[in-house]
Amino acid sequence: MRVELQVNGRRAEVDVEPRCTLLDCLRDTLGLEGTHAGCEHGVCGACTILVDGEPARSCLMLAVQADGHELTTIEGLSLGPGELSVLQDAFCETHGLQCGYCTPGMILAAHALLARTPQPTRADIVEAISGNLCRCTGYGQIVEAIALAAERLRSANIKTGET
Amino acid sequence: MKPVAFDYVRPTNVSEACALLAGDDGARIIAGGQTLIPLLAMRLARPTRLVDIARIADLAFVRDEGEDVRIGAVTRQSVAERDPIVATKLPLLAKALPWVGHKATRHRGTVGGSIANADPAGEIPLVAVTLQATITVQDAAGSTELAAGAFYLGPMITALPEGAIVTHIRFPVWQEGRTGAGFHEVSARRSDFAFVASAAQVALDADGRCAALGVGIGGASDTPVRLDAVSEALVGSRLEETEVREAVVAATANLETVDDLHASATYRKRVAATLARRAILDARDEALGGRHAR
Amino acid sequence: MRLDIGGTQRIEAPIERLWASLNDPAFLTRCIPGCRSMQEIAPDRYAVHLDLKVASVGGSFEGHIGLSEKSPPEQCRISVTGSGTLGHGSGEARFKLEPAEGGTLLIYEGSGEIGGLVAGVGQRVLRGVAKHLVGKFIKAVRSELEGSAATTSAKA
Amino acid sequence: MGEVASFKYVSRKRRVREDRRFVSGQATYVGDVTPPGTRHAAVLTSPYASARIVKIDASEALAMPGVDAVVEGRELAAATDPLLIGVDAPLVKRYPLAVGRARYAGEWVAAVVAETRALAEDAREKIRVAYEELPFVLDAEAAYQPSSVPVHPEHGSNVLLDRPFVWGEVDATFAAAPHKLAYRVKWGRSATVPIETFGVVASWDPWREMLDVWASIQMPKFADQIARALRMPMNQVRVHQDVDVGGSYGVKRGIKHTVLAGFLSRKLGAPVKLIEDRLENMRGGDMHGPERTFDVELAFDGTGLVHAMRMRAIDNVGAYAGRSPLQLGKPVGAIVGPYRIEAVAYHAIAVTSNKTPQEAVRGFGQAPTNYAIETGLDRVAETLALDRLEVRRRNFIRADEFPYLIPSGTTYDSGDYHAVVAKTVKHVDWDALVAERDKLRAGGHLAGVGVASCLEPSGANSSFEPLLNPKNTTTTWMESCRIMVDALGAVTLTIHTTSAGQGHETLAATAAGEALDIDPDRMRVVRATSLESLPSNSPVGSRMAIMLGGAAYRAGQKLRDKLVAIAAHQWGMPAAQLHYRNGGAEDPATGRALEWPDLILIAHRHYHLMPPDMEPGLAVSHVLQVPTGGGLPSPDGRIQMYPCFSFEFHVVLVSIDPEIGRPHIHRYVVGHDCGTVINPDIVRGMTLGGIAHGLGAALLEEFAFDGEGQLLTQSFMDYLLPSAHEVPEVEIVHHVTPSPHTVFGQKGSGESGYLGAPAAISSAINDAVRPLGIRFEALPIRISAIGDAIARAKGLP
Repeated sequence: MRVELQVNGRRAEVDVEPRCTLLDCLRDTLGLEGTHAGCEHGVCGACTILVDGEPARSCLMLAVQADGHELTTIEGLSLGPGELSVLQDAFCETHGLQCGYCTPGMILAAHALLARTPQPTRADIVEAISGNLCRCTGYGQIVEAIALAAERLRSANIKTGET
Repeated sequence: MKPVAFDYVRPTNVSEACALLAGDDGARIIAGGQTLIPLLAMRLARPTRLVDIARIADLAFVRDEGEDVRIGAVTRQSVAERDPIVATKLPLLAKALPWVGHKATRHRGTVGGSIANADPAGEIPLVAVTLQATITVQDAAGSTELAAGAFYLGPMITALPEGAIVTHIRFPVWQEGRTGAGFHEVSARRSDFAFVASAAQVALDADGRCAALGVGIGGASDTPVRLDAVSEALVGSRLEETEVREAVVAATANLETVDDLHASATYRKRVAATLARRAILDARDEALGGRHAR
Repeated sequence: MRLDIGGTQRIEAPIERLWASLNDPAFLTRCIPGCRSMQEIAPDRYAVHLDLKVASVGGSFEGHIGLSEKSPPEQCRISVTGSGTLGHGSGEARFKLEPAEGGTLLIYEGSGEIGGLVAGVGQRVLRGVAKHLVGKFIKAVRSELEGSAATTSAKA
Repeated sequence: MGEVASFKYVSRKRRVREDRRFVSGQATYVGDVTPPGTRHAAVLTSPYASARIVKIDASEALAMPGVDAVVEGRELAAATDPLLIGVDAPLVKRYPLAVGRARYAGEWVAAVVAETRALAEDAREKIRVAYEELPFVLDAEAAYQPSSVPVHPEHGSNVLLDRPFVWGEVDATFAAAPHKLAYRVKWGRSATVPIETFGVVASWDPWREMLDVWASIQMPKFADQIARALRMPMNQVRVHQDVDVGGSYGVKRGIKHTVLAGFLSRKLGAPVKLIEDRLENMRGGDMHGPERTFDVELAFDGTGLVHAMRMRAIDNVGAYAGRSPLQLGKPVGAIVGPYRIEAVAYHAIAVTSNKTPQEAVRGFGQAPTNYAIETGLDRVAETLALDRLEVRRRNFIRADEFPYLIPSGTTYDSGDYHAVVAKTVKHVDWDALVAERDKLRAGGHLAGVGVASCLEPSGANSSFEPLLNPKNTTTTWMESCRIMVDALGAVTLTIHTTSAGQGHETLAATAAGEALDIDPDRMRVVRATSLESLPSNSPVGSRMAIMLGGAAYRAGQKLRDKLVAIAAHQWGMPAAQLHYRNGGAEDPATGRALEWPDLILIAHRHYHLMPPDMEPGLAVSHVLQVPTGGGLPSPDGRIQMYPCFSFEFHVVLVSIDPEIGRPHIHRYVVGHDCGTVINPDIVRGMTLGGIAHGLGAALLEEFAFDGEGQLLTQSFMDYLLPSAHEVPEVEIVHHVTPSPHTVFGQKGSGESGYLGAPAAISSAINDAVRPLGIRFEALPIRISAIGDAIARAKGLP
């Protein structure tokens, strides 16, 4: 089936089987391999992307369901080639990751949180990433990364939408 | 974990959807897909065609109709969670929605999908049973209303006729007195399937007596269960802790509970009484205006 | 995963008719949920094909049913094995029929093992589904024999 | 005290360079590797725990469009050699696909290759396999009985390993001891379960006769085992080690996956990609962890000093074994934990059963063993009504006793256990913590303080292999690093293994930078393929800080010496008189100096100025043998195991809602001493991550099987990894006792969180329920079990 997707601000025309999940379409058809498969049954959150700015599991969506939505993947958060967003940079600053496999999903969940709640409490942050499993970090440095990004965005007065 | 191959159609209205379902027992409805797609990935569900109703506009709404609030089946759970009508008119549903899955699944999952999926631990079905909601279903022949209390027959098993679609759910709005709601859930992890959940809504009259009470248990049995005996026992009382404790223990004495890897049947029965009590007392306190959660 | 089933149901039909029906492949094909065919391949041994559908979960099963230790019309033992895309299972159950006023008491007691995919991912709901399927079987038997739309006396 | 007292780069805050590619989604995991023409594989698994494979009919599958091949066990076994087994049991033959009989539910019976993964799964369903079910055994004690049904009849029994050890006067000490106690604890079958499953791409090129392999591995001697099994010379196997690995913590070995993919690629003449899905991984990925029962006896005196221990450990390794039984061997290297126990009898038993095989799991058996030891210390305190903290203090090895030889022949390098505990107790304000516990109890909750100390053997070594398998006399355990300075003065390091998030590139650069007095961030670190690699044993056993750090530092020293020699030659002076700094060399007497660019120019361009016997260019490398390694066990089973021992002391305050049974962790403090810290963020991440992993093993995670050998936790709906909600904020109290064996005094830190947290959390929960006379002696401790035990103790229904 032909489907027209809007990914990271760009139009993309794809031809996929109805059974193809949005996760597999992003990775295999569009080559956006920053989105990862962890369980393929909607629990681990490694496949998290943004759908109209809100986190969603791309393994729990069919590609054919995704037309007409604004999709954002980790590749869409970088400001430019080699240029990290404030949030991505904060993860590097606090080492909010180790193997990196859950990191794209974690950063997108955090991005959605900061867009809605510019000054999140620790409880807000923990709730926002509770749907993203990480086996390496024990979450501590991830929470610190998100809090640091919130702080930097506030002081730099950048509207979170543009991070 | 790639699904079997299937067709995909996107009807523009309900009757078209019903027509597509009629006479094709390989067709399945998809709305949010948050439970169906894992079943597809595991090849437990093997449809030949998916009928996507997620974009049928006249199934996506939250409408205050005085007597009740009517919620369209494909209303996203996150939309209901942020809807002011739900917040003010359906305090119990508003309190239960944050417990449904994760933020990411609530953004795609629908209210009707959760109702129809009938997971024994489903929070929305529990609220529907507790508040004695009515579920409107439609098939090629027309639409009928089913009482939530008679809708759930077993785990993931409902009275939804073959080839029918849930179109909307009517949650009664409690008019009289001051109402309060309470919701408690126990699971291994904060966002998991509940071992036990309890939802309670209470209305108090002018001098603090219980004018109406609804309490239900989810996750403990094969279906959500409304503890009618508790309503009968406590309406008219002041919902003192000891009265509430006795009523819930009596009402759960022969509750059939599930024994599985994560929780024993005795655990589920015992904790059902505990959570029912806590939910009722929270609801009472909220109705009294005191924000004193147990 | 081990499943235990058991219960007592009142069927408004004489014991001989109930016994005959429970031994009639055509009757059983109509009553066993999802049963598509039941061919006798040896005395009291049948090859069965089931297309089970519970909620959105469905799968086809190939298997065998064996009846044994028959003492008509009171008692018989039924053994079931099967496998398919959803997994595999086997089970034993003992049926006892006792005449009761206005019908017959059908007393059943048995246990089964379910394995494979459905046990691996569905342990949470499997027992409830099995209980529901047994209930559907009883309901089908009742509606076949009692003709009128029977009310289920006990929750299956 | 380590060779370099004050450091310029070591121990300083430095961003982990690998993070940039991860946060931008630019990393390359094996799932992202798809050479042109790649075909996709899926595996068909046995539904039964034990069954003869009567017939496999793949005709319908092969007839489907896009399907290339279906392969079964016999064909594969004819073309490959059995996979290695760590113990001396050659008749326990293991191939990637079952041969003749399936030995556990989920074992791979056939593999199907098709144009896409979806088509391979469609085809898999059309393969008809006739099975004849056979008797099976699931319980370890049952399998240990000679009468049990052998999983491998050719082997004759289910016993893979049955080795008693006695170190010191055990019986005499027990006889003389005023107090004795015995207890049993069970470590449930859990594992590391990384978020990325195992995956491999194998691509055979018949023209170059080269098998390229990309795989998600953390595996010593990976290329050796692949080449050996595929009967290929090892220089025909090129393992690409620049594949990012999505977490491993031990389990990502994947030999059977890679041998299968390699075989299929050679058969089809096309690249073959096998990415396990989660269902395949959980049941048949062979990545379960230890499932171990300990029967322990302790002999102790009235003051709580434990003098002797008897420990029987039996592990249910499942249907096959690679190195899993050796996880009973490594703990020998810290069998007394941080305590001065003088005599130990240890009986190590590994048995096969019809369950999924195990793989190496974080700590390689140390976490279960530590849980058993720490439970004992709590019991001693309880028996004598002494404080659990005080009993530990009395039993700790004192700082002045290092290096300390333990009964099983290992010498602990260094430590100051009392100092770490004192710091931790002060930070947590122990008395206030106990008071808070009692306040919680008064408020109607059950509450408990848990303590546990743990040693993290680090540096790794092979010595448990000869200890448990005399035919294996491997004593070399090495790591290597190469440094090359190009003609324009840029520094490039080469490391020779894959990584799974441990920050090895940052580690190597930091160590080399310290040696060369050059900012590590100016260096590039690349990974060699297996064909270009110097010897390496990959990141296992908390070894890389010690071994890669050491190899990089030594290589840096060689480079520094070469630069000084070049400078010395220009001035006709002995090198020893020159002072090296910042890449250049200075004659302190005259103040003249040759800087980095000058020396590069000479080394690369001006041969005429080079010392006569020196090779042109600037390329050095070092292969480091593990310190204290290289010996073979003594006849009575004494051997120096790992070289360095980190120490942790965990303190946990937990409360339990008595009606619900759910534990809530109020405070979690850990005192942590892993010697000199090379990168603070990496070490902190390892500690926090290890504790979260340990919390999972203590409360949530188990591969549960039913009575028919069916795995009931095949998805993440039932195998529960801790989310951000479940992991408390952890306060780390830092201490440094350098190791004498390593260049900076560093020790390992990758495992200790996981080695101590299960024991500490179990100690806290048991302290909470002790007033009700309840004891939990098995992990995981589920909410339901706690709730039911409390109800029973209170006589409730």
